[in-house]
Amino acid sequence: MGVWKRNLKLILHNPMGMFGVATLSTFALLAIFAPLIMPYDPMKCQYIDGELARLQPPSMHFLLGTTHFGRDVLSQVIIGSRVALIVGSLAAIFLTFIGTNIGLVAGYCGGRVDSLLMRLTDIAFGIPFIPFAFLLIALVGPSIWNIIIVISFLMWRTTARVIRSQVLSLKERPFITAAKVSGASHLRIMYVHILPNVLPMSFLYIALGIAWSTLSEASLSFLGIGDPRMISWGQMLYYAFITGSARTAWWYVLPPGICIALFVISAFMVGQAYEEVVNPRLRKRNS
Amino acid sequence: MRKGTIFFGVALAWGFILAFVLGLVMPTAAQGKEPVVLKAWALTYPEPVEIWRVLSDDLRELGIQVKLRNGSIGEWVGDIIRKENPYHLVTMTWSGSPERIEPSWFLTEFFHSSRIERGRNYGNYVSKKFDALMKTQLREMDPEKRKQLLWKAQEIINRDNAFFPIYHHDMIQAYNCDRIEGVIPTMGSCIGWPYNPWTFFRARPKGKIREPRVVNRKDLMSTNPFAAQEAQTMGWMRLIYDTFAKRDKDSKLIPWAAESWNIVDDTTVDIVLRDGMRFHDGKLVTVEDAKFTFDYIMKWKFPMFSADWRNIEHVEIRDGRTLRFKLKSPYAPFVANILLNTFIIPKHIWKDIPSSVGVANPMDWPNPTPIGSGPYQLVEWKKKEYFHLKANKNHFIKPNFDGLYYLVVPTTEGMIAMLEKQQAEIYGFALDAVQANKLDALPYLKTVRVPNHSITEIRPNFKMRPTSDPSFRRAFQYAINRKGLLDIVYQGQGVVAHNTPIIPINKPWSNPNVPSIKFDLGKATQILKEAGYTWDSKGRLCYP
Amino acid sequence: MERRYIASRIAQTIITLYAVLTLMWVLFRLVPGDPTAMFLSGRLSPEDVEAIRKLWGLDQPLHVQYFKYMKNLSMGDLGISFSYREPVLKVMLPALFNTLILMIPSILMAIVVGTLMGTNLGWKRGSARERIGVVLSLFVRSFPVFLTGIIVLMIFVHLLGWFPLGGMRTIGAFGLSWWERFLDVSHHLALPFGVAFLYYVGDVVVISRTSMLEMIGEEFLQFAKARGLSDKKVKKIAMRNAIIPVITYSTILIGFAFGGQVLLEVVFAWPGVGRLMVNSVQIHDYPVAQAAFFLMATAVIIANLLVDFSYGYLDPRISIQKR
Amino acid sequence: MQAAIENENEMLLQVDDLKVDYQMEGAVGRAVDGVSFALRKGECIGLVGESGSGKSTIAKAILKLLPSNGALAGGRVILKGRDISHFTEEEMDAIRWAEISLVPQSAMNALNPVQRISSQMVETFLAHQAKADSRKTLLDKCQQLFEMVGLSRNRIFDYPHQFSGGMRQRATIAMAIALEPSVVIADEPTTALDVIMQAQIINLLKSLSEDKGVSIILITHDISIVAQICQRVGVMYAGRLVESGDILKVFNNPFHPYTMGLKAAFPTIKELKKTLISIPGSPPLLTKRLEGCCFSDRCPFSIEQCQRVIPHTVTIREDHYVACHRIEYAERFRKEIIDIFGTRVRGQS
Amino acid sequence: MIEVKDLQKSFAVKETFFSAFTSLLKKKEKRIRAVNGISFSIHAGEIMGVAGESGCGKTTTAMLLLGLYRPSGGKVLFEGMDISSLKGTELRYFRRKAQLIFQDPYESLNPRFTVYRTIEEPLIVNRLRRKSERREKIMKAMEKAKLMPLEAFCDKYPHELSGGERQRVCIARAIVLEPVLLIADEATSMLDVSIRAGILEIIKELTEEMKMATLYISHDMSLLGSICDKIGIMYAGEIVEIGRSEDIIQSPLHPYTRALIEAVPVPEFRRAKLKLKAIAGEPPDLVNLPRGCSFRLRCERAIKACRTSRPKLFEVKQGHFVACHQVGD
Repeated sequence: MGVWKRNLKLILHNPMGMFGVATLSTFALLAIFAPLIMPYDPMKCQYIDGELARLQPPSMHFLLGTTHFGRDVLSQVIIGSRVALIVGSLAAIFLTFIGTNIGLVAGYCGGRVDSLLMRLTDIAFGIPFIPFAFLLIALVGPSIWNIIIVISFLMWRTTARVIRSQVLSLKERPFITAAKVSGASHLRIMYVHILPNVLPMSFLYIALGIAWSTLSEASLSFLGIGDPRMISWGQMLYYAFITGSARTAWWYVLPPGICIALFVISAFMVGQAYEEVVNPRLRKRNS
Repeated sequence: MRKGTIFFGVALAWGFILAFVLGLVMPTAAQGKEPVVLKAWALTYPEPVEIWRVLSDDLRELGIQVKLRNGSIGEWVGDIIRKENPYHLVTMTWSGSPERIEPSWFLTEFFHSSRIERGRNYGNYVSKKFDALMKTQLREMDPEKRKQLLWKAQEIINRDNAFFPIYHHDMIQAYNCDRIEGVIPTMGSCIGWPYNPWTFFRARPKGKIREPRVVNRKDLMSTNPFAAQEAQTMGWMRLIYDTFAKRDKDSKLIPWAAESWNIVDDTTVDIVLRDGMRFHDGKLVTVEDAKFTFDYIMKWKFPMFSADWRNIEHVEIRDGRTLRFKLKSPYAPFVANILLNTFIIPKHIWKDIPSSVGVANPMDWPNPTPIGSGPYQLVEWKKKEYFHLKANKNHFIKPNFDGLYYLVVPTTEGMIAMLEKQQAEIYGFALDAVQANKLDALPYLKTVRVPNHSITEIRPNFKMRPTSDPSFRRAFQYAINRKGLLDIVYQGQGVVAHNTPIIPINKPWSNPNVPSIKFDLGKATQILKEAGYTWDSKGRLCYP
Repeated sequence: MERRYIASRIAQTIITLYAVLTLMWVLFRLVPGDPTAMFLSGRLSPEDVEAIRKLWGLDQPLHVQYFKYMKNLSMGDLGISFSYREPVLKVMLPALFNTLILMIPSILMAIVVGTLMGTNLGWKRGSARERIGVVLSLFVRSFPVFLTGIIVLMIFVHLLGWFPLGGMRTIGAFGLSWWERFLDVSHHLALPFGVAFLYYVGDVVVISRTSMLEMIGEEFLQFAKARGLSDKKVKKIAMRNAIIPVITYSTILIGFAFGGQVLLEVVFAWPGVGRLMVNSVQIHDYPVAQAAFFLMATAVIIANLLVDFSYGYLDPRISIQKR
Repeated sequence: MQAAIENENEMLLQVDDLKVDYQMEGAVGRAVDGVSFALRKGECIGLVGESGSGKSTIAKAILKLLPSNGALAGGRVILKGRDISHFTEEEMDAIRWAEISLVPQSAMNALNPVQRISSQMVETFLAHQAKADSRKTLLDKCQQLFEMVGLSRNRIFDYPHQFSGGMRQRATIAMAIALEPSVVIADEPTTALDVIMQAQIINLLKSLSEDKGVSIILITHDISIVAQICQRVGVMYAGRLVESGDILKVFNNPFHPYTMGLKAAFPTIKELKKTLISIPGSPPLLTKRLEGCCFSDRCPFSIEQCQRVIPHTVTIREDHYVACHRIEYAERFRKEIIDIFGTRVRGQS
Repeated sequence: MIEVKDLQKSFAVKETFFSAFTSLLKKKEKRIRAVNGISFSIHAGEIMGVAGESGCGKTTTAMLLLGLYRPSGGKVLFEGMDISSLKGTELRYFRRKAQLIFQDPYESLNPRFTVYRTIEEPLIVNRLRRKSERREKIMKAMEKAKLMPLEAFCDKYPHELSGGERQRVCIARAIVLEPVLLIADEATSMLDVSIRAGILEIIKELTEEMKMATLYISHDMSLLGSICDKIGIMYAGEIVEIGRSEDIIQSPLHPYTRALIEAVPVPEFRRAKLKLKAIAGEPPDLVNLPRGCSFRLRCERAIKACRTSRPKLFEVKQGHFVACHQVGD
């Protein structure tokens, strides 16, 4: 589709967008080729001369040092990109999917359905995310899938509101009346006529969703309810903090920390760049 | 109206689509032989997670896949204890609280068939012979004979591989050696826990600070000794209230508020109250007070004073100093469980509680100024900040300190920092070896490492395949790298467990003939092979 | 119309609160695990634990428990904490107070500073300063609050030793005057406050910048310029209009803050309601956890309501109906 | 363009060879290309042209209110003998409204929605008075202005959204004349209104110009409105002034084919049977560099020269200027254009 | 072809949560009376114009005619069928046969659809399955709307087109289903003058060629006069005058009609400027219509009768109706 190509071009034209796309793709490559790049098995405890290599500072042996339990930080950071990527992208897609549909239905149907769904959104806004996610994870058990589900289950709210307001203005546009006049059904109007017009906004929320859900995953992991079978950056920080290593072992804190920040900021930047494409009022005026 | 239907239509449609997609994604059942997949449960703490990370690696070499679920202690109770345990393996670390030094505690709680229903025997282990042994030892008042019975019980556990013990990790704490001398480490309590606090009785101030500050992560939960729910608060309460017996620094039972006890017959015990004890308010401790305490406990049936006390039929005053207990049945750990844990409360304060303070149950009374007869007296409690204990110089133990400040510091980091900056003298919580090494480097700090009768173990479920299979359990024992785990998780600070819940140094109760099983994957493979297990093309272990 | 609107919004709020409350209640009953956990992990036998359950009313059927809870709540009784054996309010109020000490100043400052910065950035569209500002605020926003906390601790506490490690006051410092105590708390507050501020301010900057950018194209600004108003005045008009979305966001920020606060309180060992709640969830102290949740949700929903009302003042166009 | 630099004293505002460039995605577009005209005291001049012809840009350029991607690329704007085209912002702030005010196209969007009209007006006064009158006198002044434009005095305290479209436009007109400026630029003041409101506003502007002697630059696409108010007119196409001068001369005897077309495209109620014309095609893109006449693509009479050479503006007679290569054939074109483009709109019966 | 009988439409003033209760107590409900009993008919091949100020109910009438609103009273007869009672295939038939052209050609095109897709959409909706058949119809419609050369337009998006082209796409979309009723709502007011006539011509041509009944809505009398066969003047939801366009323009009877005509500026160039005749005031509040004639408050010649009774339409001469107490007495 021409429009998408054009949007992508516009994003890449923006230095922020380009930076974001470049960093995200680097992380994606890291995640895909992690087994080839990692110097060690990130789960295996490393020994030097039969001694557990506990909290070793960076050296030729361990480029980014080792953890409290003697594992290679670099390998963990590399494999951690997988969780970030999986949680980030899947949760973002799910939450956007839910939010877009709710916004679409609420905005289009209006009336009682709208106020019902919007009250639901209000409630979702009223719930403090981290504590509630903490509770839900306690309910379903910590695993990466549950984290994804919980994040998307709670974070659709912003998307729904934005999409709804878009739909509200779109449905007043004459082309919707034109579709009605030609006999299109409500469903057809919603999904064929309106949806393509809000999709760019949805895509923006995927970009932002990546940032939010990565942050959320890190936060939940930091509270100690991350998936214990996988290594994520937030979990590394949790271990660094809870074992007291965070005090001195900067090599244990900074790499995962910088990775989180970099990953999130890249997603934000893509979002920022994309927002200027999607929201014409933000673009520099042309005439 | 019509739009309302659309909404539900859309919701329904998406529901179907989702269900359909999920159905496609869901893995279809494996064909052919069924591979062994173990469901395991562990607490969401770094240590158990660490154990399973290492263990899963080793089990993978055996072709065993592990599905681990982590949860809170509440989930452990809710899903595993109170309901049918749905996991093959459950990891748990049992802390070394004082009553667990009593040798029958772990054995009974873990393996007695009466503890299956809603009890701690969630491995569903049943052995008639073991049950019978446990029953006999409880009535056996002769220590030597009782030891024999308990050794036999441990042999049965070992033979059946009823559980997989891993290690007993040390307890490490630290103190400022420039300011304090003569600390007395005790098993399971080290120097800072209030469980068995000989340091607070015998250690001396060195220099100006006569009221040392102890840092702890936990705060006092309540000053009502009957409402105290967890071990720490109970310990603190027993600094303020005197118990009848105590354990000495070698964990031997010694007289305390009771000068002596005499087992008259299987169901009769006499105790003689120590002379000249006074409550903090100056009133004398009388035998009346002692009897009142027991009557009060039996009347209100406090949850924390459980079945053991209900075995007492009645208590009677023999003379001004002697109290006679009549038991319903012989009870070997009478001193260890009852005399050690019961404290004397002043009758003149408690006799009208709860009615005089308008609550239904004495547990609901805050008891703002606890008056006991113990070596320390509570003078101030600022919640979540600190509490201040003043030494009771009239107490027979005559503490050398003038008092104690317990500072509540919410993080390990904070506690360590306070010790480093000499803002506190005693580290009253658990340290790990790495932190301990750092503290040891400072000239004015000394760390103390004491063995702990706590135990970290994995419980196989006898009601599920394959953990119900004796050969599988035997093989599993060889797949646990106990030494390795202790090295990784606790820097080797501790003792590798023998195949019994009782720590080897808990003599004479621990059976020295029960071996510690060495890590040997080859042996494990061999046992599995002999038992008919096979491996499929992907190297997965399959049921015979 | 006005009064009717207010009444209907209040009614809606009450219904929403009720829904949240019920949701919480149900969820807490669904959470696996058991409030008697701490006993069973301790020394008690199953029979004794049953006795405790009875004492706490956990043996009653769920609907009875629910109605009892609601009834008590309507009388302002939040129940008795399982673990502290004290009324929930008594456990919670000090924690809440501590949380607010940390939260209110940082949020207020974030909103004020963030709006000023954001609108200025928006106004200076295209300048190098704007670009740096945007990247900077995105950067700040991308740091999870606990990470900033850890790094700040590493630098200012462990390396430089300028600030205390955590907590709210120096533990073991007795007999301070109120002034010394105030200084002590401020000293402890400085780092978490700074971190919280950084955490909140990023979004405010981005949002107010966006809303300012949307303003720039507005004709009434051009018209104001045409009327010979100075740039400063025109900017003021733009800011006045651009502030509306920021106010909307501030309600979201409150919910967000409660969430982030949990992490902050964990890192800085701040004895606030967030940590209390996480602890309570972990040890299944339902009454406390539920009350903490309810409190947070109430704060957000009420804030929402107040903001809705303030719209009437902020934006005279909004004649009641929908946002 | 040497247009109308005659009697310097009479001249209020002179726009001389004005050029405005816009920075578009990657390219530069010239929105206004060498436009010159002059405004005499008390006169009303109309600028007509279709959308995109650059007429609004001229208004913005005069007030120096071009958007950030637009810039003055040349030319001068002389107000009362002073060239204001390179005034600084501060100097311009003093000129704006006090000397030149603006009646915007959409009064709805031009008024600050969150501020009462009264305070918007007072604020305007305050911005231009070194020693401000008291708020009360200012309000009183504003109320007088409101009455002057036919609004009731107490509505001054309303918010913009409480007004109807026509009332809002009156309010902006009241604001525009508040400081008694020498020039009022009315940028499409009636486009958003319906006929009756439009008539009211036209009458209001007319009375301002005739009774109060306000000099007006009226920007519109509707020549019938120009016909109602203006004495002189400039016809714009694609950023250029193709024909200008006295309104009677320009429209009664147009020399540029575009002016002819424009005139013939308007229906009139007086003459239902009039054949309307429609010129196929659309104006050239802004970014396209024009080699020749800007209208040559759509002009039915264009010859090779038109495509190649930019026509000079020539004076046909006093106060009538045209930029066309083929003025000598104008007479013939006026007839032919209707035959060529005339449509059958009123064809039946 | 299409006949409107005493058509009425009113909207409830927006209800809030509590007003739902209060309205139960107070029986009188506030309603905006947008269309207030109008009747007219349009024949095949005829263009009828509707004129009036904004808010007089013109657009509501269009929506009623298209069946997008349900009338509160009266009916719309389409080929003899009452459209509010249509269901199933009949409704689908009606949908196909009644089409609409909008004022804003940009807003009325889906920005995500190409020209071809835009015109194809009604065919898809109406289940014309064969691709080749669709293609044929689309090409024919584009040709009729003078979108030529065809290939140049098919794959373009709306933003790539000029205003006139966009409006022609709208026309093509409207006629691709070969409608019987075509409604044009201010179809040229947003277009440049130089191309307006072209669009009007297309509408005119198609009306004749396809034997459509066309309703043209505008406030510009000069425009209506130049293309319509018949004009109806609406004021506050009522038709106050209706008749052949020559009659209406040249001999208007109702004072409002006269006001509308006199307010139109004329492109005649004179030295001496005449003031336009513009009536003062604003249209009445549709919630509280004044008693009697709704125009009387702005009418210079209002008499007593105007205050008490609402004038009814009556025929002054053949095909020319007016509702005014001053006329005919």
